[in-house]
Amino acid sequence: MSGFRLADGGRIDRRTKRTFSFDGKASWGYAGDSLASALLAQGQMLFGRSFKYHRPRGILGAGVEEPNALVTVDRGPGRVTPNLRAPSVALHDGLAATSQNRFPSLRFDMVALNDQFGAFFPAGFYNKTFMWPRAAWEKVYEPIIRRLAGLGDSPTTRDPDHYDATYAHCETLVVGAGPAGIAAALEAAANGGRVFLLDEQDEIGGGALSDPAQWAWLAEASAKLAAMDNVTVLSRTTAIGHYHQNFVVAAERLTDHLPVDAAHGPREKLWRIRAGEVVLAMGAIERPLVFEGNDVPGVMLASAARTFALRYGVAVGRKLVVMAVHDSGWRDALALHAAGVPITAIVDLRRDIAPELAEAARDARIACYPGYAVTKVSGRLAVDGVSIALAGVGKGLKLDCDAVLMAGGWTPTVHLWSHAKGSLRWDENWGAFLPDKTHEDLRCVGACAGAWDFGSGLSVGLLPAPKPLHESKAFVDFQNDVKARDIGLAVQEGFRSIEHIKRYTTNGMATDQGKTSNLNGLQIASGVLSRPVTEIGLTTFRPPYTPQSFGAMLGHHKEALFQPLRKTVIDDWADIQGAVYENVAQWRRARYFPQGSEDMDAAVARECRAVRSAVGVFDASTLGKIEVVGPDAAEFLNRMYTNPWKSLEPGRCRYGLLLGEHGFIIDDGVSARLAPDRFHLTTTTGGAARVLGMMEDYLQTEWSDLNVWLTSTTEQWSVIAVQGPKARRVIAPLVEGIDLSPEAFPHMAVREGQICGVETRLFRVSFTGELGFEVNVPAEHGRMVWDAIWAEGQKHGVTPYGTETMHVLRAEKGFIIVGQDTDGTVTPDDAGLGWAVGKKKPDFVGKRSLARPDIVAPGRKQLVGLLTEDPQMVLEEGAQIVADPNQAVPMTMIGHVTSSYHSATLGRSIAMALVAGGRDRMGDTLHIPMPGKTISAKVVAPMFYDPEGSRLNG
Amino acid sequence: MVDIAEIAVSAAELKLGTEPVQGDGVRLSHADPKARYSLRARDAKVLADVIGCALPGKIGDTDGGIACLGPDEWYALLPAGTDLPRGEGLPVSVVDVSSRALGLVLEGPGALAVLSSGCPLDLAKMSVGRATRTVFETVEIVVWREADDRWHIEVWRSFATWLWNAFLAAMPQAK
Amino acid sequence: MLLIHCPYCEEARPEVEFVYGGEAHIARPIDPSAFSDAEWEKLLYIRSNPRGRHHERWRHTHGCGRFFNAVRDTVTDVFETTYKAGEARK
Amino acid sequence: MKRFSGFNLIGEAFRSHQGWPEHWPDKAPKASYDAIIVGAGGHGLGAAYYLAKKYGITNVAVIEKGWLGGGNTGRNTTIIRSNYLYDESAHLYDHAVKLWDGLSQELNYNIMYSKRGVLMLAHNVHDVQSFKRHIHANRLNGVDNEWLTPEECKAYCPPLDISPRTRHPVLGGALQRRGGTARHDSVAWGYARAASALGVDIIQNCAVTGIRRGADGAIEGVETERGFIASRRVGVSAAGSTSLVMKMAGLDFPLESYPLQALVSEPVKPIFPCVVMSNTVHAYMSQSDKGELVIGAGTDQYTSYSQRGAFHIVEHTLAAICEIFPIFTRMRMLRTWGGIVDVTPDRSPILGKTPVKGLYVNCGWGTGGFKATPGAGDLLAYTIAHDAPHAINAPYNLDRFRNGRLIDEAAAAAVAH
Repeated sequence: MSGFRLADGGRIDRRTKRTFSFDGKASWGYAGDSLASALLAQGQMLFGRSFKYHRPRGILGAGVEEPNALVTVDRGPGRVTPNLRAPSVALHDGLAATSQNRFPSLRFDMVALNDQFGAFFPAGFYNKTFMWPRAAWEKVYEPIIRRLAGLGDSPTTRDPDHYDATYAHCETLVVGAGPAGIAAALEAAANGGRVFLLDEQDEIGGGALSDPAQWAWLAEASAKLAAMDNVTVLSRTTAIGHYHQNFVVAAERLTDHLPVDAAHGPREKLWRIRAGEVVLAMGAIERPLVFEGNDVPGVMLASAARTFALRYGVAVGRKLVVMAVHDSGWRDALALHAAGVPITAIVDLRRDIAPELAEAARDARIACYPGYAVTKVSGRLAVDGVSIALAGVGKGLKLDCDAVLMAGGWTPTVHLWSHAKGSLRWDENWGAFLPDKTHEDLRCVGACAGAWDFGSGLSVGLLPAPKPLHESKAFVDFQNDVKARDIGLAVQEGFRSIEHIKRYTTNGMATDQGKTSNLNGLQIASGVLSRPVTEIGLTTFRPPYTPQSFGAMLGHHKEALFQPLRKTVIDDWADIQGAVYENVAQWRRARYFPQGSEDMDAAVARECRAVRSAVGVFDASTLGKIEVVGPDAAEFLNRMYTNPWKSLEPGRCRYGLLLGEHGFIIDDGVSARLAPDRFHLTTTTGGAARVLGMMEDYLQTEWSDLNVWLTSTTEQWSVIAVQGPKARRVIAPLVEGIDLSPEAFPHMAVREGQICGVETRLFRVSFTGELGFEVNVPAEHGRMVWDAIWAEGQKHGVTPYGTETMHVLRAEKGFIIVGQDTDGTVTPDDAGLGWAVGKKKPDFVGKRSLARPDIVAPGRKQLVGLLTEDPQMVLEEGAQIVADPNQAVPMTMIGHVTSSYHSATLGRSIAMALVAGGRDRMGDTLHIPMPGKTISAKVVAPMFYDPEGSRLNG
Repeated sequence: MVDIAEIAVSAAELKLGTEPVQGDGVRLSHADPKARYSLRARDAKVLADVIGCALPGKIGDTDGGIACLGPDEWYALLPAGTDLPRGEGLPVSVVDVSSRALGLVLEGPGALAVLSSGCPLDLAKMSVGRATRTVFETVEIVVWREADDRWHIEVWRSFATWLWNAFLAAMPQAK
Repeated sequence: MLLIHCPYCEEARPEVEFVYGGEAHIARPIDPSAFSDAEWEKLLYIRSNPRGRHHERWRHTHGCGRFFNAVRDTVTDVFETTYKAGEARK
Repeated sequence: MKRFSGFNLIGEAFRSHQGWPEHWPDKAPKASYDAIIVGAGGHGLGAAYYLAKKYGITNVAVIEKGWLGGGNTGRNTTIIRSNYLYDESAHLYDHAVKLWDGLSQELNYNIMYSKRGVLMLAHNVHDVQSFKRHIHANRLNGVDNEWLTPEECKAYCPPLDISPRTRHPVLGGALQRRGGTARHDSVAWGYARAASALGVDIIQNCAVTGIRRGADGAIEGVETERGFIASRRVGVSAAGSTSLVMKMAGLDFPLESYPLQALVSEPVKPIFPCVVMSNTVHAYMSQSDKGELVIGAGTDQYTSYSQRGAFHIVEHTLAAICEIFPIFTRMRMLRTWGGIVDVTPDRSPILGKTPVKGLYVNCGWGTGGFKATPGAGDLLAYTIAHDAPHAINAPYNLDRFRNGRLIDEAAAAAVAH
């Protein structure tokens, strides 16, 4: 033995050395080592500090159950990952790991003073104190608590890695590639279906990896699986959770086991697997025993010591004592002995040991202490001996040793079974819960089903001890520093349910998620309460099975691919023009087009003046569009919208107002009748999908007798609004087949023809109050037509304008914007749109709700215009309005400003507002209290420009 | 000290490629221009008479460039320029949506893996010649299996840039 | 993610293709104006919200586009059946 | 009740803490009570406490089908704020915030109310308008809420990415400095302990199986797994199970129960100093005193009592978190869990009387009930004690669904145009 490395054995590659560093100190191991095994081989026993008391801690387990040995791995800028379990970190060249939760160093941690005062910090201590003086909680206590909490440090820079994701489908999914899982996969694969076999470790084999006798079989089975086309084997892949109907989510770690310069491609991959049948072969985890000093570095699970010796060729000590209550501890001791790891003694609480085990131990010259329990472990940073006593309380003796192995029995890993809402039953023999019933096509095999021979044993958790429980320092949850006496205290303080005990003590809530502590906690509570375990309950398992990176969960949805950003075909043109954009729903839209050093106000003023005096062009393509076709199209729209539609003649347009069944405005838009059985609807940009869904709902489920169909044409048409007194002159040379004269083509009409040689639906509509057209052309031609209009417009001083200018222009005309001037609580009458409600219509969506008592009551908020006393004062949108500015807070607010702009056209500010009883307040002066000042404004009709509409009809 | 570097590429900077991209075992390209129609009718026969084409009868089936997407819905991908009669006055709906969508093509042995990276359907079980509306992550698409290793994907125009780039991101892993 | 059998497509499809439509078999009256405020309230807002069998509407929005009805156990989320819109309550 | 204090804690340390009594004795139900609260969450326990403390009704039982605090109280992301838009909401939630302040001292139980501020992010012009409207309304209602520029947002929460190149650039934020978090379990335990000390019986593992009404229709008591318990006044505060309890009284309710998920990361050293909410990107996060990032996910689309949500909700949630806080992609998700939230048509609660005499209800808090805990408890207690609602909860009646006087905060934030 060199150091702690055994002379031979293990699955490591002794010809290939790997160099790494731990806490800045260079070290080495072999290919195939884990960080834990490599450090153990160098004699490192101390791996970390506990959460609360900062007690020195070593390795407990050899797998994902490890609570103590957490490290931060630094793979370069942005690639720092905290809280990784050393036994699960594969060793590679250049690996740089550091210990956590210690200051200044692992061996000397000043915060370990906490441990000296541990008596003052029992479970739930924070509930009992830090309340006086009151202000000190925020200023002193909480900041200190926060600073002491936490494990590793969070990353602080952007992660340069990317992540992958996929869906997958199979007939059989096997989770866990130990002997039982491999057998299940081979069996399923023979039936020809698609089989997935997942395993969280670097190589498949599970428990067989720690049993050289099975390696030949394992190699053969692995080869067989690899050769089958219908089998996908994924190692380093953790099944995170089981969701409805056998949807199992797994994360594959692709690069973290490689040296940084050899890591290419995504770091992790999310597998979203739908399986016909799921077979869980997740094995079992050995339980620690709870006794004084069971957290001293060097006290670990017997199964872990076995794995380190037989898989990694590392002895965890030179003189080992085994503390067992289960046969498996003896088997492991014998296997370790055979591998050359010196076992000094086996202590077992049971008096009667299976004769063949006792005999084998005797043959191996291992001292045996049946009926004994460890009562104390000596040593602080490492074990230097144990005290044992008959039945824990009788005559004692001391044993010299440098490691203690615990064999407390086995807990089947039923997490995914439990995620699937499978029921569990208590099994006395295992001292654990086993799978019972499920409504999914799901079954367990091997150890997690309780079908594995670990021998027999006691399920005691807490060992008998000379000290009373409330004085002992025997740990249950190592990472969270939960002692057996904390569970006793919780029970003493009236916490009876296991959920309460868990939350009060934090037992099982550490990053190991209670894999080694849940059942011991339950057993201890059961003992203290003198009630059977089944009456205390079981904490439910929730995904993920082990902690998983956020990155893996989000897959491709990172950075540029987070969410689609929708752009129109004219967007590129706007970009070249230097447009400033705003996001509206999923789209980005040009908000304004600054020239030179213009700010938004200046640009918008210029754009407004251009539209009012000459002509502007605006990309309105994002408006939602729905083609409504069929003999009953008019009847359908008549039922959906508030106003009448049957009388609308082909070739004409109408403003449509859409309510929810609750009577409030949800959308609006101008729509055209193209033919008796064909309408072209428009909706708001953000409302397109919602309106179509709502219309489909009514059509399919309420009025399925109607012969009418809805087709989304939002993206079929590019829409170019050409607005202003010179609009007709701009498009006239480009249009063919449409008489553009005011007589032949009046306001609120639609014509089909050609523009620039492509088909167009030309609307004569205006959201600006000027003469205006909306040119609809198939999107593939949108840019070409835009360019043509732009070129032609040069003769007439054409100016591109954005959404902000559109907003100002429409506000000057008092046109509402749904979602800005309405907010989901506004009726047509509230918005001053009573004219758009068909009084004679017997029914339309939302009509009945308009007759509800509160909707017809006086005093509702109504849309009005506001003119500030100071014409240059622009109100803030969202500002609140009061009648009496001198009242005390809380004030009675009677409304708020919905839209507010400086109008370049009018040379003053204008605003729209929803004001209680607003139409009865015309001419009144109301007040808008702002920080440090109150603004006064007069209530006027919400129409500031060209009230007769003469400009529309030019 | 938190220090967040700006992202290299923003969503606004993503580009819709114009030229085919050849990866390891998978190629992404644009489909040829098509005429696209959304066809609706309660009675398939009336619709078939209007447009003068046979219609596949079962949801998911395709026939002559027309896919049956729903019990009263067909989606036609026809040679560019095809002009279908509208059937005015009849209980049918014929709507030209040629410009609404773009067609992307994934082909090669890795095509299935690229598509499966974001589409939750069991596409391996989809027969050649079948088509369906579905999603790729949050984006609606129509998937048409044109050959064993060739998939035609219809996507609304403004989502095409995102989808193109999502496919590109998945391609290196799809072997 | 649920797997939902669409009665039109006649196959089980992933939940993300569907949009939930609330409780089923709440028919809008032919003449809502004949409804009292209380009846209208019931139609708009009162829901059975049972623990167990729930009749509900789904739309295969990103599939065949059709609304249909389902019976699902709200405790286990297991679908008992799905059936086409217009068919009698199951 | 043995007083909790640093002094007593030290004293107990010298006798191994053997002197701490039960927080609340486990009681068997008596034959009758002056009032019964159904549901031992924070709201129900709070109601019992205030009935005893403020309104002098101490012969009270709180009955709970499981373990106290085991429903939404113990499953939420513990956000506290009151910067709501409408007067009704601002008054309701601010009543609660005022009670949160000093609650640790009042209950003699440290509920760890941490006023670290709630920052709500605006990502588009519509958000800005909506938040400004909130801020102005809050100011005139005496509720603190202030506008921060993107740079100020970043200074307040350094992990925030305020680059204009993100998909949803941060245009600013609304900050309520009094907002924050509290330790959820401690709230339930603190109220239970304090109520118990005032004579309230806390009866766990006692599901209600029926509600008994007399010939006149008025409440006579509740049938439970452990027998009939008489009372002329019954307050139901049963969250996701309210529909079921109301059905026992013959009442159909405007409620639906949805699965809501939440999750936490592994604990790390302090990195995230406040609560951040983004409705547009759908991300809600804070960091607990223990160091875990606490993240609220969305509800599933369908009603369910399974306490089991879908995975794609988690995917979308974490994508949103990493979009706004890109330094966290390597952080790891430790636990996810599900709750059942009861949602009304206007997503505001129902808190007041019911058509059945002697039956009172507190429900419909949806995803936002934790922040209201002390207020809801106090107002339910007031309503029971006076057989009439307090002015603050009067608008939260059942009639609003008939007359159309809805309180729809979410609609007010609705997006169109």
